[in-house]
Amino acid sequence: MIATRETVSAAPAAQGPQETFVLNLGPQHPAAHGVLRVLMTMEGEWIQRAEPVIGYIHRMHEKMGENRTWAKFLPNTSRIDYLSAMHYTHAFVGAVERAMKIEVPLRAEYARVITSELNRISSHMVWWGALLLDLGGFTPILYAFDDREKILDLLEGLCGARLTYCYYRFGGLYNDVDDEFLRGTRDFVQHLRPRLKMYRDLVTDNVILRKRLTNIGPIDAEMCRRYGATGPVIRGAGVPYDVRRMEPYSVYPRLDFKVPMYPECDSMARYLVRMDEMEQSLRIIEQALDQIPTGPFLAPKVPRVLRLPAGDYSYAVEAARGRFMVRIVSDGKEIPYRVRLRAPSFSNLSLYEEASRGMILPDALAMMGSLDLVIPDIDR
Amino acid sequence: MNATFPFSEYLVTAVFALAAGTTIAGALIAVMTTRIIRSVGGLMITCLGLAGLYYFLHSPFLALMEILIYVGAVCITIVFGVMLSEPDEPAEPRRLTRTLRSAAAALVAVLVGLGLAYLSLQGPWPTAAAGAAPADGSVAAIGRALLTTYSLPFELISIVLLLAILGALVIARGGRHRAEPEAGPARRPAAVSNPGTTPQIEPAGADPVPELVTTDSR
Amino acid sequence: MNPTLDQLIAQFTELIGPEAFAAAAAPAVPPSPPAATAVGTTGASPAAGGGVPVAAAKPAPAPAAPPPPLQATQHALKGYDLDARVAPNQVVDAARLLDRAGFAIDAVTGVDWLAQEEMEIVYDYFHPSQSLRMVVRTRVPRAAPELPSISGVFPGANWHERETHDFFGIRFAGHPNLKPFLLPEDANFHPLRKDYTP
Amino acid sequence: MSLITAIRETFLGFKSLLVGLRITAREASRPIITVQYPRETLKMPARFRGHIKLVLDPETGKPRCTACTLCAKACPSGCIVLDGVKREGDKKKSVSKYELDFTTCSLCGSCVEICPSDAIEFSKEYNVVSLNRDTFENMDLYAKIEAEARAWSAAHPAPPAASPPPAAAPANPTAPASQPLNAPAG
Amino acid sequence: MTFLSLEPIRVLLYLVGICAFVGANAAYLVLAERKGAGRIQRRPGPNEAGWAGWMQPLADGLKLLAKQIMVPPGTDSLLFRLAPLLVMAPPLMCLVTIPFGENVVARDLNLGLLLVFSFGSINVMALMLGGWASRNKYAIISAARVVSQNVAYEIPMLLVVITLLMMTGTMSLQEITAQQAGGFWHWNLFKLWVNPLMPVTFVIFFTCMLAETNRAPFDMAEAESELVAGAFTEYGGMGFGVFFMAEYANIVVGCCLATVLFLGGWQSPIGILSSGAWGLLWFFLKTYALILTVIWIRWTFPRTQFYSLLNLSWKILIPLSLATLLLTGAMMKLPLLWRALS
Amino acid sequence: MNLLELHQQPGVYLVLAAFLMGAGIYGFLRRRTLIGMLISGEIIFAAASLNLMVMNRFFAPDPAVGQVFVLFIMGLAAAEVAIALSIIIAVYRNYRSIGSRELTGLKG
Repeated sequence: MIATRETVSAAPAAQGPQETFVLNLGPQHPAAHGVLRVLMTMEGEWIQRAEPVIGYIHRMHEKMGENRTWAKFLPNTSRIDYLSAMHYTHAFVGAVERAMKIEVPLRAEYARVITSELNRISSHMVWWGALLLDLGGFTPILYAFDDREKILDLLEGLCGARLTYCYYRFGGLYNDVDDEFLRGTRDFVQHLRPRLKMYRDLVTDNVILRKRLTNIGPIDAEMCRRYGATGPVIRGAGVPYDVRRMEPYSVYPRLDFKVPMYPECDSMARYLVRMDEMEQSLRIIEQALDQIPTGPFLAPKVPRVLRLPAGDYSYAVEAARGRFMVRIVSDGKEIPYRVRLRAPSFSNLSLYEEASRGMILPDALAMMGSLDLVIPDIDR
Repeated sequence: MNATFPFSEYLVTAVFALAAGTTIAGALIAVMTTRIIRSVGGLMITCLGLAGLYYFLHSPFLALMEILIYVGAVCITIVFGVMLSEPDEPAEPRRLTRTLRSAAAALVAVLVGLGLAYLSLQGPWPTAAAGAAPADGSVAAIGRALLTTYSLPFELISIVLLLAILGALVIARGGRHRAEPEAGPARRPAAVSNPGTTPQIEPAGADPVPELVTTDSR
Repeated sequence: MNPTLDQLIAQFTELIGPEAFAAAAAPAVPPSPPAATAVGTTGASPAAGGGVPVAAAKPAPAPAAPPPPLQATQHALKGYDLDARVAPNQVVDAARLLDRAGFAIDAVTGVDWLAQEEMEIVYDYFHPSQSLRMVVRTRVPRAAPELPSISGVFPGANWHERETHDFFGIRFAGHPNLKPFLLPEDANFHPLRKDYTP
Repeated sequence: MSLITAIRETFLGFKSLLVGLRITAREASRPIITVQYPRETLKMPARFRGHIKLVLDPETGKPRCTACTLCAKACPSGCIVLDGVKREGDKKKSVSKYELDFTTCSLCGSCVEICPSDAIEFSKEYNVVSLNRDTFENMDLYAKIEAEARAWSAAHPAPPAASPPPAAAPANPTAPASQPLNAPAG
Repeated sequence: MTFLSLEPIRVLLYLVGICAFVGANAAYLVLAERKGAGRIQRRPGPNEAGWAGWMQPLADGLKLLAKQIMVPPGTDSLLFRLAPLLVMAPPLMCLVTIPFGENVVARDLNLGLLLVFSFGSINVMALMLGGWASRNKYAIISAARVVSQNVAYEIPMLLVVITLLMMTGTMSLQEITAQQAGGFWHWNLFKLWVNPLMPVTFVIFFTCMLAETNRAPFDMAEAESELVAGAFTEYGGMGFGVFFMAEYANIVVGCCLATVLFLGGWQSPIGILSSGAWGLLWFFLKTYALILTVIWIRWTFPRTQFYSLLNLSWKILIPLSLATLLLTGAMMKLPLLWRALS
Repeated sequence: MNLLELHQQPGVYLVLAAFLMGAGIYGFLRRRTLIGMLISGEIIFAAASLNLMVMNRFFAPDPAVGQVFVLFIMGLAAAEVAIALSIIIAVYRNYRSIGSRELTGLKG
């Protein structure tokens, strides 16, 4: 796609003594993860205006939701944000369960928490590696993928898929968590702790990375609020907003964890939030492993063909990138009347235009990396 | 450098011809082309050829300095200037004027060049040192000369350079600052608040805020 | 900055105005907040164009007895705490009110009620430092769906409104840039309308 | 003061670089962890979800599938097309055609979950490759199960009641070669 | 001045040898880089072509050669074609004067060091012209960066070299090597009793060398996550290949220079066995150790930000190198002063 | 004149210098941008330097004097380029052009 006339002229054109030019960053660019295009009006290396242009892999998931049954939409949910598929399925399943008033067995809830948190760690690892890739460090992504493989192996052994799990079912799980998985998860927790320390020594403490991220890309709490940015972005702005705490779901209220928060509002704060979140996720997993009861993994008497009572219901979860909300509207039929997917990356990216104004290109890309964008999540 | 140049005569002549040819070609490119960036390239080529000629004039030090200063500094500075101002030759409105202008310039140049060449070939040069054991163009001699006979000009040159740096800074920056107020959008983020300040919707007082972990940033 | 549910209810009651409450013929319980939490289950959805009891009795076109314009709902049952139904010209005021109360924009979306010839626009808000979720909804006629944009209040709504315009063809007056967003640049269709066929 | 801080920060920064170098050096001395794919292959876990396949009843050597089409109905992307015939002597219908459009299959497992007779399961093939697009668009699972059934009957030579000759079954004549898929390497 | 003097033949042979050396280095350093990256990242790296991947450079080269050289429309085609030539020439020239062994040097100029630096400065011009001629926004940004970066780092590098020259008193690389004979404690890096600041000088030199050769963490010119491929974005096939080779050739030159200036060149670390082939062995051991360090650094650190890179040069390295220059001068003159006073 | 002795003939160098001078003058007159004129000026400098070197090599009793002068010329040229370019950039900022014809508005 070429810059259209309007988009170019919408930018403050070259008037007055300063000269600008338009840089078309993407849709194929090494730093635009996936097919994101950013139309940058630059003055030298300074960004005057960076307008994200999205929709290149729009798949109209919401329309798909309207032409198939509730159960048939389930696989779609793990394909919106393929890096945190568990959370997305959780939200959809949760919304339907909320409408149907299905009581989910405790074992299934704990299993959901464990798998969700594993998924969060794996998602953060991809982010970590990709951020470092954006910053020009190639090695960390492979270390992260080494550890992430272990998570994927665990989840593959559990539900048979490595990325698009589709593991949760209305009222429970696809299949039971076996002992092998629980043991493997315990081993993994032990394995990851020293690795996280290694990450810290190799990257977090590195002076170059500190210089690249500290005081770069300030996004304050007010901006987060006005744009609806959530997740590590808002927690890096000093607001301890976490759906697991604010609108508790599943068995999170029974678990003891901290919400990492840094008040610096810069890219480093967002970075540190995610790094701390990995440790907190490990804590959560350990507790859940200790507490997980035996019992059924699927609620009894879940009808095969669901007819939700008319009305609208929403369910929000804390996905790896922030607040993911499913809003479903039912008219009492067996297919949804409306499925609305509120994607965190969408809101997080929408503040990019304002936040990147006046930055220079490398910093703006570092900030984009610290937002942890997943383009299919934005485009849906 | 040893006085007896180690190549055989033919090679020497060939290399000399190469150096001279490079100089001529570079100069021609520099003045004939319309694209200014090629012109800079021509200047660079001229300097490379000139360095070769200096070598033949028994001054390798000057040859290397020519490359270091002209190619490494002057040309690059000029290219930088070109990048900042994109000055391709404006097209002459009428063809006739262009031709006339070029012809006049060429005439003057040819006259001057021929005159100088004629003079230099006819001039009664003292032939004292010609062909004799060539002067030692070593660094030591230059250094000694610079620090004894020519120490005052040497110091003056350094002062000139310093002043040039300062002057260039003043002029270039001054333009920028003057241009700033009417520049339109702010260069520096106006919307971005100070990252150090406390956020505005920090949970007030006794809110049901869970325990926070604010690990100090290492 | 951290409003209680009662304060919100009071403010919204004022915003919506008594006429709307009067119009809601049902024995709704307008401003007595905490007791009304049970409403959420029985009153069901205003969105569904007549909840469980009403829909059976009334034919679609005119929801004769609309549910009360302001309902406190149980979060555990609906996923939000307060549900306000405002007139289309009140959404900006509602957004300002919520902005002052420290809410953050969550999502803006539409629902196409084909049978009632209406488009519903739903604004979700969450509070960053408090467990409080708020839904503001309004309806516009399907033939001419237009209402003011709240992107002046919440810049984050800009993208959501563009998306809603893409999908439903709802025009947001005062929106700076209603170009196709997720759809192709030359798209002139609105896929989430119920009568859309590809 | 600020000079001391600056020097200290410079020193610490330099130290952090050395720490980083030490870590990469340590990692470099450890064995490689990647699997050299064509030479080494992975063993898929028991619950691995590959493409689906029909299951042979180990008792009778026939497909378990009764062509009830529940799987086709449960499939979100409608990628299963199957048909059954009632063969003489059988009480129930049995499958006579089972095609999977693997290009649209999302491996969600709904079909396996819903199958009342456990007649479908996931294969463990993870490196399905072909030069022919048709291999995936019309993945003929019935042809495969036929081949398996033949192998079964070859391995269980004629018990008292001779099993119906599988060749007589109305196999899809236009189906591609029965083994278009690579075996899981080895 | 005999017509059949062996000297021209010798020099020609050296030129051919240097070209071959640069070519082989460029090819196999790419392999070494990929293998090294693989080791650090715990994967084998290229291992299919030939035994353990030894034929990989050949395969890469063939691929690059087979590609069409495209000159995109809108470029300044003359400069576009000229730039790869210009970028390859300087490292070849620089290697002429590097002493690889006791008697292995193409031409031992007494201004060898100056030659290396003057030809090294052409490199910038080539990248800049290539970037400019591409008519690509990324390439132009990259070209501007290359220039600011190289100008910024040439200064501390020259200052450091001047410091060294004050100690050695000669610009002939062979003589500098000869001065460092007799065990590693005679190397300039460890001549702490002459100048205790030598390690600092070496670190500055090495940093500047990384920056001058556009190596990570200072690879501003081709910061692939920002500028796609920087100045080479529009180059394909062998055009790109030549830039790539020149990059490695520059690294080789830089590391050779560092070896000669600081690590004693072909002098053995134990004081004996530096003559003949041994000298070559020591020289290449040291040089390749440095090159491996360069590779190691690349795969460990993220890229610096451009402005902090310039700050590093202008605010830290230049003052530091100036300080070392002054201190070294003072230290060298101190004995004289002492003698004069006493 | 022996062709093989070409590089030892001062006349050759002098003619070359004269050619450079002519080229420089031609460029200086023909160019209509400041940078183009600057480049032509550099070529004139080069001609002068070459002349000085020839004098030094063939005619001067003191071996260093010409070289020292050429060094001075280089230093001056560097300074001149720096200043000239900063002026050019400043002019460009204010006039959006560095064509010498458009700069009639410059006043002392």
